[in-house]
Amino acid sequence: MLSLIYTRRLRAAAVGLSVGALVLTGCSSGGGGGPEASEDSPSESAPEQAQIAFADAKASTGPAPEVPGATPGGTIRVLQRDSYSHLDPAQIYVSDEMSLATLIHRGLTGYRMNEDGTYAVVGDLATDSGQVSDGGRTWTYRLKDGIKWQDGTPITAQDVRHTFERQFAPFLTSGPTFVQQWLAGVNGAEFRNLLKDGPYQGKHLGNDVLETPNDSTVVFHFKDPQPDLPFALAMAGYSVVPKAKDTKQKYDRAPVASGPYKIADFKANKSMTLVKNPEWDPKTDVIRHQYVDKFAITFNHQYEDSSKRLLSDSGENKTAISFNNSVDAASLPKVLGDAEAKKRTVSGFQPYVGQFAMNMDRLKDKRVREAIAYALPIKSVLQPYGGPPSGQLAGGLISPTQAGYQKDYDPYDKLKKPEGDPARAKKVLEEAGKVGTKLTFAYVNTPEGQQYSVSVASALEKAGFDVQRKDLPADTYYDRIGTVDNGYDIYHHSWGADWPSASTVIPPLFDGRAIADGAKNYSHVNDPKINSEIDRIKKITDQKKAADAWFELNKYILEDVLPAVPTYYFKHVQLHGSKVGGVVFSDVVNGVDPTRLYVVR
Amino acid sequence: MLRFLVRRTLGAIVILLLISAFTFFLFYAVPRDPALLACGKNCDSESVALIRHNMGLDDPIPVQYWEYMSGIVTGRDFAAGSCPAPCLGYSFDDSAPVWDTLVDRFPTTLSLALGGGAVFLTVGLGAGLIAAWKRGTWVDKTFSSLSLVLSSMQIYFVGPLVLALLVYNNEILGQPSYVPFTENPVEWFSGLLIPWCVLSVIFTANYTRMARATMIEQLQEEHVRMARAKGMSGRTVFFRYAWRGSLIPIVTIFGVDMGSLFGGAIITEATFALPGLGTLAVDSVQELDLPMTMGVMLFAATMIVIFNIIVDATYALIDPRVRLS
Amino acid sequence: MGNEPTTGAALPADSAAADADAPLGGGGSPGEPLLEVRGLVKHFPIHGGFPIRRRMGAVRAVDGVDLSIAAGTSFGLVGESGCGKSTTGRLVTRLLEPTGGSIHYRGTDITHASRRELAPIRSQIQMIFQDPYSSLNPRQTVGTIVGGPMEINGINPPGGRERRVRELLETVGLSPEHYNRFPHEFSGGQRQRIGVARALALDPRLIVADEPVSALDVSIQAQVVNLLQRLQRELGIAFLFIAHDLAVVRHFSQRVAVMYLGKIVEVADRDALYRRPRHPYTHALLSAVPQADALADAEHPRRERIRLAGDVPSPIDPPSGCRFRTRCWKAEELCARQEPPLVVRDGSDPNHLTACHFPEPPTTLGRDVILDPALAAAEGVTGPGTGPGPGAEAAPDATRKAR
Amino acid sequence: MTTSRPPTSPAETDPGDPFLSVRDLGVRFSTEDGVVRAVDGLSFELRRGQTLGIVGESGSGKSVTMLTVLGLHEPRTTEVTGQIRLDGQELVGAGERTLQRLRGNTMAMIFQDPLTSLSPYHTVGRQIAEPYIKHTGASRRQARARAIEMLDKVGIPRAGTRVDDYPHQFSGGMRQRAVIAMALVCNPDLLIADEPTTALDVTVQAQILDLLADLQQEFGSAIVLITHDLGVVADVADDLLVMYAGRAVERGPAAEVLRSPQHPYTWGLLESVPRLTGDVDQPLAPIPGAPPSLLDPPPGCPFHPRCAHRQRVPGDACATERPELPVGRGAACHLSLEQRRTHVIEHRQPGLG
Amino acid sequence: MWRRFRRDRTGMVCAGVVLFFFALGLLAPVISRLYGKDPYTLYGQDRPGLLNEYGYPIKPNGGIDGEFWFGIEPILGRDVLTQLLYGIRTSLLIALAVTVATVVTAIVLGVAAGYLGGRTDYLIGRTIDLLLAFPAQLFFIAFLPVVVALFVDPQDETPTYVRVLALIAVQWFLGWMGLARILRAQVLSLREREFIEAAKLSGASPWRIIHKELLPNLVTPILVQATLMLPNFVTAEAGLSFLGVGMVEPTPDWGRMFAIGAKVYQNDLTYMFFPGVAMVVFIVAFNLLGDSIRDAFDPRTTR
Repeated sequence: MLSLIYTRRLRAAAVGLSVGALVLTGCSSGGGGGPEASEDSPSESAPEQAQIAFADAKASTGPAPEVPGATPGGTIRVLQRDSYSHLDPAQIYVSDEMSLATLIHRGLTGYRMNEDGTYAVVGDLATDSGQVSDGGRTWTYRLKDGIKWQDGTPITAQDVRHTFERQFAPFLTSGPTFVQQWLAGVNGAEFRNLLKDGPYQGKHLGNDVLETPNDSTVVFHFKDPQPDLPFALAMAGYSVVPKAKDTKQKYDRAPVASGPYKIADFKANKSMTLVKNPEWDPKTDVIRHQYVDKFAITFNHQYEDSSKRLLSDSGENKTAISFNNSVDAASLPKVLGDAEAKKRTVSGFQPYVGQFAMNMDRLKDKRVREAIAYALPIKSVLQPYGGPPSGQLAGGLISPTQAGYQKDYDPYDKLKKPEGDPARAKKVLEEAGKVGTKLTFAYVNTPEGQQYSVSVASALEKAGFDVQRKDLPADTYYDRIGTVDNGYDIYHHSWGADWPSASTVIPPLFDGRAIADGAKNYSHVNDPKINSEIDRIKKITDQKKAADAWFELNKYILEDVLPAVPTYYFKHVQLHGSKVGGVVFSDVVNGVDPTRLYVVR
Repeated sequence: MLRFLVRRTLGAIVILLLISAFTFFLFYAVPRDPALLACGKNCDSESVALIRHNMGLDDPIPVQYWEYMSGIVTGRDFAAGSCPAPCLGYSFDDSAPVWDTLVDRFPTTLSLALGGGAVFLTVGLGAGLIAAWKRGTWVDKTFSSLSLVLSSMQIYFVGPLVLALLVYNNEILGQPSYVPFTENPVEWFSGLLIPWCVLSVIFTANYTRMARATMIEQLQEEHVRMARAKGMSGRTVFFRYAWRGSLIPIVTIFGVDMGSLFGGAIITEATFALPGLGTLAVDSVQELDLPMTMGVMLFAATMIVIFNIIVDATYALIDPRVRLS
Repeated sequence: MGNEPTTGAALPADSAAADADAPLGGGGSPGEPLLEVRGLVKHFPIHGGFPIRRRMGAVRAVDGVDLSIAAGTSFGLVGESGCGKSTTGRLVTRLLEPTGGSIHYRGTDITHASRRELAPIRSQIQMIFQDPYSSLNPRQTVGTIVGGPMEINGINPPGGRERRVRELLETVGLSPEHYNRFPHEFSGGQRQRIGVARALALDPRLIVADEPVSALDVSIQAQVVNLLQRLQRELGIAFLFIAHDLAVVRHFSQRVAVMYLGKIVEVADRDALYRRPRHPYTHALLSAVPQADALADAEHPRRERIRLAGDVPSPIDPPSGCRFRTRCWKAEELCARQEPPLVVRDGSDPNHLTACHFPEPPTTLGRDVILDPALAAAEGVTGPGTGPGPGAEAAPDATRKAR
Repeated sequence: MTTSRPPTSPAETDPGDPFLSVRDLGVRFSTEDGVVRAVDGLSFELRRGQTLGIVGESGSGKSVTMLTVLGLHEPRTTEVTGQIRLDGQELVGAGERTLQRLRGNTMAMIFQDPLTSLSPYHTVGRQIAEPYIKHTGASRRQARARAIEMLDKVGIPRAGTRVDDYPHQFSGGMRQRAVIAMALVCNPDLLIADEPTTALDVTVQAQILDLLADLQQEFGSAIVLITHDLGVVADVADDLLVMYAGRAVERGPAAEVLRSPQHPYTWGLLESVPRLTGDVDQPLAPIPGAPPSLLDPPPGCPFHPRCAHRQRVPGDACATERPELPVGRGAACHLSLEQRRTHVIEHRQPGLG
Repeated sequence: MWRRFRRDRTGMVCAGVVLFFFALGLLAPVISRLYGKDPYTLYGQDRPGLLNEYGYPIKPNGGIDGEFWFGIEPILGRDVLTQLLYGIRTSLLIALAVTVATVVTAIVLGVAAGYLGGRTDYLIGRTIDLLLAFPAQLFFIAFLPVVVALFVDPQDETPTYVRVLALIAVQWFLGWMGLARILRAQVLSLREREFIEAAKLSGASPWRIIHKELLPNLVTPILVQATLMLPNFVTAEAGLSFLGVGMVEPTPDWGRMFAIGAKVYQNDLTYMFFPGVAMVVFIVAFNLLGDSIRDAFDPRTTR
């Protein structure tokens, strides 16, 4: 979702966004990498874009295949920028916490990277990715044997029930809400009415909603078909919480581990140490490994700091890595220009698509919007964030991380003329007789935002617009543009999918029925055809068909309605020390896959 | 002495109360909602309301202020646990206890301030005293003009320059960083060396100029001449008579500098990305993290006030004519 | 004057009103006091305390002073530093607000008059200051300094202010060409002349001269004294002449008062005071003045020498009864109990008032009184009470030693 | 002890070499505005146990002379010529180490303002003890005992406790006593007192002058008393030196100089000061004009621009020729002895009544 | 004083340098026209061949050549020379305004405290104590956005002048105490001077005493302090911009050049070189000028 603006110095600005934005990407995954990554781009770990399979029991049985060359033992130092705000899985929705969650938390399903680099949704605690029946309305999960909490007690179906029931408690506000809404059969926050105080007052979900016939079986009953449930359950937010050890709010500081590592020590804003969880049984886990003895995580490493440390590759930095920090924009030329350093990078896409939303309430004339589309210098928007290594210029709304992406789709010749085409824009504007249209352009007041605003304003002015620039504070940028009556004409934002299907992209952004203060339909487009298509495609259970349908809708939106102009698909380069092995970019957590890491001897 | 401390402490409490009230109420002068920031992806009005309630933002502002201030004295109970006095609340951003975060960040700032202070005090005073001792000679002229040029430097200019020359391009020194002294004194030292020096560049010059000026002034005092008339050696006169008198302005300015540095050397920390109170302050301000902002602001103000008291107490140590109370 | 001069003759109730109508520029009848001060008190409060600041006490700088100055005469006020003589001067000119007592100028009560009420009288009471450096604004030219008072009071003398200023400069012995110069271009004596010219600018009837020569070099002092004396004679200006130098005061004043710790201890006409002082303190003062021409030889025996012990007590907490008793060789128990009134003592002239229970005889004696234990010891003299000597703290009974 | 102490003449009992001998002393400062000739061709002598009064107005060079004797002038900007012999030892050009050994030990100085000349940061006792330790090598304890002894000697009551007080706890008179104690702690043979009583009240001034005189009796030091007040020297000095514009204009035994002064400047000084006994109706006789700038002193007799008697000297000798000061009693003036005597008889003698 | 100052060669040179900087700021538009570039055009983005793929100048030394004398800005590709000129203009304008506001406030409050004494003095003194206990930089960062928000409807474009006013306001708020204290002390000592008493004696009103007798004597400390304050405000304003709370794009600003410079120094150190050197020269010159003024006004010579 929302944009990701990595400021170097003013982390604050970024975090300000991040809460709303940063990587609120739930998880995404997806088949991702763009094959056409420019030559300067680092080695791509992402495979050909492909459909993600829902794996069966066989593919879900542990242990996970060995990482070639991996040896056990050693300590890996992890340099992170932000401290973890949440450790309670039900509060986890941002990607750096999700990276951590893959090491300590487990859910019913999870993503596994295949030998060929493709991904599959497998059963994690469950024996498979789920047995569907009743036309997609009923999903049944059976728990594996030998799964235990870090204290050695077994994980039971009651724990799973508790995990979902507590999601309704009022103190849990930060996590995903998909499953709760599906269970309640509503959209929006009314889902909490289903179980007002969670399970803590002795009330529970009825068996018609969530059934636990025995200690190892969990059955979900939905009102509507929910073909994406295995994706949703793979989100870290739906990892399990032990009923016996649930400390409510305090759980957020000290959770009970079910994964291969447990938290030995956590000092907020400072450091965290992860050690092996001896109760974790590799035979039950097809996703994770337990090579490293210890992860020593330290926080407050700004991107430039972690980049420089890792680049120096000296002393302890040899065995260091960052789960999520990317190489800062200023260091990119040096990192990518140095053959030795470049070998130590991995890169991949993030699920975000940057785009200029055009306020349909104000810019009613499509030709004006077209003129804007032609004029916008999308390259200049990417430039302050580091240029090509930080993103790939976008033609369409569906990113390479999602099913249905087509790389040559470019309805407004943005890929051909990334600097914008003011001449053509001016022509369109002249035809429309709207030269001199006043255009209020809101941008985020960060150094990068200021920089792209200069280019954008300049290009729009050349195209014949009367541009009014409006800087918005970084911390409230999304609140401001998220107001229906915001008074701005165009503004940049970015949106990331929660899982590799456009079902978490197009509906929130372009469903006209969702226009509200704080909602994500930033362009306020309300097109009957878009609305009806959304309803139709959501119900398609065949993933391939659904993906094609979403792409067609994307075409319709851009070509016939034009509420937004895509700018670029976010990319991300990460660097690691030379003594860290098994480094693979994971589309699941938008960063290094922490479960495969080992220390090179 | 006790009277003095009691009186000054009372005064300090009044000042801190005013500053906290100012900060707290001005924070709300702008229509910005921290709850919105904390609200997740699927945010809706109900969730915002819940978060507002969890953060205690739904009370009237004066009530919030009262609860915040009384929490400092008595501690507070939050849903997430009770927070013993002095309770500064929990961060809106990452719900970490503000007090713990301050305690955690302070060593960085302390190291920076103490190390920098040691450097600029010794180098600055040393150079100033030598200049005063050798007044009018080329040594004096060199030191004086050097201090003038150095004092015109800015951290945000010198910092990147030093980093570019010593770290990035030539790799003579490592990237500045903070490693706790208790963990690894060598790394603590090497990691902070550049920040100390850059921080000192500006301050040193001030101390040189001031030490020189006050020392020269003191050397012209009648009682210093009297000491010479008693047959005291030049060194005795310089260090026992003149030095004592020149201490007061130096102590004053040193107290002011340390007071503000202990509250966070914002630009230095930003330039070198050191996780001290300064960066914490910048972050919390921009994250609308009211409890953290209040915490840092109060902490910084407390440091200033404490150093003011220390300075005044030091006056009495230096100058017997000054009576405390 | 009677035995109770402190109460003074009550002024006619209507005199103030009557005078208010009278043109203020006009001269008063000769002999009638130009300035009448009764029971003048000035306490400077000391603040302190804990935890809330409050008034802790007061410096009793002036504590009940009576004096009266006739038009065209000069009244001298002598005393050591801190005795309150300068404060008295500033009270009289109303630069300070009196704590108590009354000040009448030509019958008009100006004790608590506001700046506006004072405006008509301002021009008649002027002042000459001690420090020729700090009394002239360094940023103003001589012309502005001297012409300023006229400008403030809207006085436009015939021929213009500048001409008048040039005249005044000539009057005080400066060149009219100095009009556009700045004070720092002048020597101390010249500056003091500028100060005098400024005081004359408004044609005053009374000038308070506060140590007008003590900051000047000896060779210059006489120039200024002569100038003042000439002005007094020629212009008929009354002076309140404040100084610590007894010889200068004697030279300048017809009537002289001696102050000690905020009170006048003795007041008399010049000759009476210098020839037949009654108060022990006056004696001590006079005897302490070093005299270049008082070399002893056979024909001219030295006058009595009195050496006071210790220092003046603090005006915050002055001794009870007679304030001088702690240093007085004649002090008795009565002195601590009862404050001596300022009255005419037996054997004095009718105008000679002394505040002492045990005044010296009207004639001087050639004897030495040494009240300094160290001296006594050094001189090998043992006298009664050469015990713990008096220091800064008040000595309970001063050593008295007469030979 | 008698009331009127007749001027003692220890010179008669100690006819040896002068203890302090200054010959043709010249002191020049270079300042921003030019060279100041602060002292020019000054010579005088002083024997043990004697008191020399140096009288002059501010800027006459009297203080500078004594600072130069002590070697306390700023060496970088000051040029000193001539000779200063202390007990036979040449001080001009002597090393700082030599001077340090002498200062506070053989020669000591008392400055004008007792408040500023005591360090506010150290106890009185310590400041007194310090030179004692330095010059005699005494222990701290001995020095402290000595300090108490000295304080007692100068008349500080309860010296045993006051020794640990700070100067600000002393009154003005006591401070000057402490300064005197500090100066005398090593029994100096030469004591230089620079306006020791100017900052004090008249009653205290009398105390201090008595004290100085008594201490001199006890220690037998030579004293140089610098003052602008002829009254002060009249009381205590044996010999008198009158300075004007950096030069000595008259010298001789104090009593003689005061009784029959020979230089018009000395006349002026005496006649311009009102007396406690003089005729009040007689206006004072001031010296006209102001002291000259030492940057550009007048040629010839420096006093001639202010001198009322220059017409009585034939020609313009006063303006061109510098009058010599004779050795011993005498004045540097072009007037004939006869002219001077007449003036004294006419103007001075009546005033002595 | 003027004569003394004229004799001081260092002072004259420094005065020249300082004036030169002010002239640069004042004449920025003229120079920009003569030079043929402006600080807003994105030369690097409009013209291929100036910036590389990462947005850095292709030519060495930050793209310095005959056309772009000081090089071009990375990423946006604007002209550095005109940026600097206009940046100096902005910074000096703000610093000058803060100095004036601060000095005026300090005079009013310092003189009031010193002259009126009593309750007024106590009140002003305690206010000063309070404000001095504020952590200044933290305060600036925290409250600059607040001040801006107080003046601007969140929907409107924030006019540049509001931002300038806000910058002036916060620095003014915590900037006047030092000088006020100095002036208070000066007034306290001046108030005891006898020429003030003389003026009172001649019936002068308090107002006249303040502006005719006191103020002329305060000119020296005011001037000396102002020359110390102005460069401080220049660097403080630059520091705020460096921290990201000062002026925003596209208004050229000296301090923001450091912020950008600190971001790109690894790849383009040249960009920071000119602003940095210019600032050091300016501050050195100003400080030396301050010293010269102090010498010229040396109280010893006025006596």
